[in-house]
Amino acid sequence: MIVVYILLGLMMLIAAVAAIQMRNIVSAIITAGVVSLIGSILFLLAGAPDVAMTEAAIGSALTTVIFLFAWSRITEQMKTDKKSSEHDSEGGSND
Amino acid sequence: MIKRIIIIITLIGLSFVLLPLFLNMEDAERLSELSQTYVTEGAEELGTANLVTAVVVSYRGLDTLGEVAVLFAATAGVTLLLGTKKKGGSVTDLLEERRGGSELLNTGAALLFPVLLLFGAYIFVHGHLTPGGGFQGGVVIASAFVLLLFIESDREFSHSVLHSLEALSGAAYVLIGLIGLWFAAGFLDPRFLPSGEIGRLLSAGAIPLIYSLIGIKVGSELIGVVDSLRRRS
Amino acid sequence: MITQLLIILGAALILVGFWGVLTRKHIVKIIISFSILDTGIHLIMVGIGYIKDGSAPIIDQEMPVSRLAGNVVDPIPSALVLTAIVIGVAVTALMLSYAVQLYTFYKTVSIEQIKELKW
Amino acid sequence: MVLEILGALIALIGSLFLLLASIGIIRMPDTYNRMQAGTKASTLGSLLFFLGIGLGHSGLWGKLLVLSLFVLITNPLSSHVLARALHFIGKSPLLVGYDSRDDLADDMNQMEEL
Repeated sequence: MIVVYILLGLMMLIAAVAAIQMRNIVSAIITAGVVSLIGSILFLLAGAPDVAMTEAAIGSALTTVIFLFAWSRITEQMKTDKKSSEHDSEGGSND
Repeated sequence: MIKRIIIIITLIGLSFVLLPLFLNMEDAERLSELSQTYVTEGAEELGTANLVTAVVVSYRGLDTLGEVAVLFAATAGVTLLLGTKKKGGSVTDLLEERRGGSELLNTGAALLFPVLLLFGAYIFVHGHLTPGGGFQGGVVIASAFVLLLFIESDREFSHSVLHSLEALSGAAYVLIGLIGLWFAAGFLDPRFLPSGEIGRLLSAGAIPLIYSLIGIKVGSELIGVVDSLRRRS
Repeated sequence: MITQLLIILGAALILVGFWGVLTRKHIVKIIISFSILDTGIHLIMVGIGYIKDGSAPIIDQEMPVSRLAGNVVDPIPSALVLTAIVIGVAVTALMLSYAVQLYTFYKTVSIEQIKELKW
Repeated sequence: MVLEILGALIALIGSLFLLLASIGIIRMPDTYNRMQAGTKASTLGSLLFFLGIGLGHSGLWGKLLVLSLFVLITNPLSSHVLARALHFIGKSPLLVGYDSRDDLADDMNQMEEL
């Protein structure tokens, strides 16, 4: 039983370090969701099924969705900013 | 360089703060006196099968009320920061055309949406019997609405319905607390309804009622958060 | 044993999260680090509530009322963690909306570029 | 007793399928193949697992039926959506020795013409 805890804990730590180190933001968000998912398994093993359910539903599902929505909003704005700045520079060169 | 040294020193200091927690702890053999009382008397006093629910809703009911208030404040903050965006405008013509979901996704989501709503309601109605409760059920309901957003990304949710649901359930929650103050021992005491037999759906006094209200409130708040954070075009 | 394991794992996650908060420049990365720190705190709290060979505090046929004392996990930390997780998601959403607003005002996601509050 | 042993065996076979699915996710060459391994094998594995548990504990049939319905709907659906998104961001499947045939692109072109 202890071995299961140690293995899951190591996976969790590796996923946490990877989530912080990754360059791609979407991969980092999904890896942070994996940390929460393994955490919910640990909660289930430690005799707290209520907490495990909450962590699986909120920590790994809803938080990931919220992160992705916010990040897609930021990238969308990045795209429009880039397009409008290109447009501006073209207009400037024509004048 | 100095910044890095400061960071390392901070982390080492933090680990020294956390160290006594680790050294003084072994697997406890028995519960502390307060939790012993909650565990042994909670079942007979309140009639709940899930003792975590008894603690969340009744013994520590004031904490839950404060937590719901914090959740409301955070939701209000998100809506204040992001919710007042105007629709349409010049942004839309710069974006590429948005693709709707495929037919399989539409059919599957239409099939899953009512089932998910029912499942969320099941979770918070059975909060006093099985693991789960208002918070988890509310999240399941919110995820059903996220599924609707996947089909049609510019679907509008009616904000007045969400706000009135949230406000009404919050007010009803406090009202039930006050009824407990009047007819039973104290604020948020669920024993003004009969506690019934342990393990039945209609038992545990007003706990299923309170947890359902919390579920509706958390669900509508989280739908509001997701709705204001998603991208608008 | 399991209490110690959960506490050491939670402490390691707190340290990793804190390291991320202190060293990263990207604002979304910082918020991810905060959510990892949150998970570490929850693990420590559940670990404190663990009882040797304890099962979940739920009454059913195999766990009648007479057997409850000494065989179940402490319900109070579970209840506290339950509320902490829900507050955590709300606070994360608030931080993310601040991140979106910061991007619209400063047109950058790097906190090095946002210098108004530096002295 | 016999039913319990049978159920345990079926659950063991189901978990073997789940193991195969996870090996497939690591070993397959490109994302489409990985998704196929992950979806097909894990759907079958979970269903067998539920069947085994249901044989062992007969009180759980109702819940297991609902669960398997959920798995049957959501698992292929999520894989389908992932594959579609992957196709639309321009990843083509790894095909060695076959002519590359793209039905989805043809369908989309037809819909645009209509």
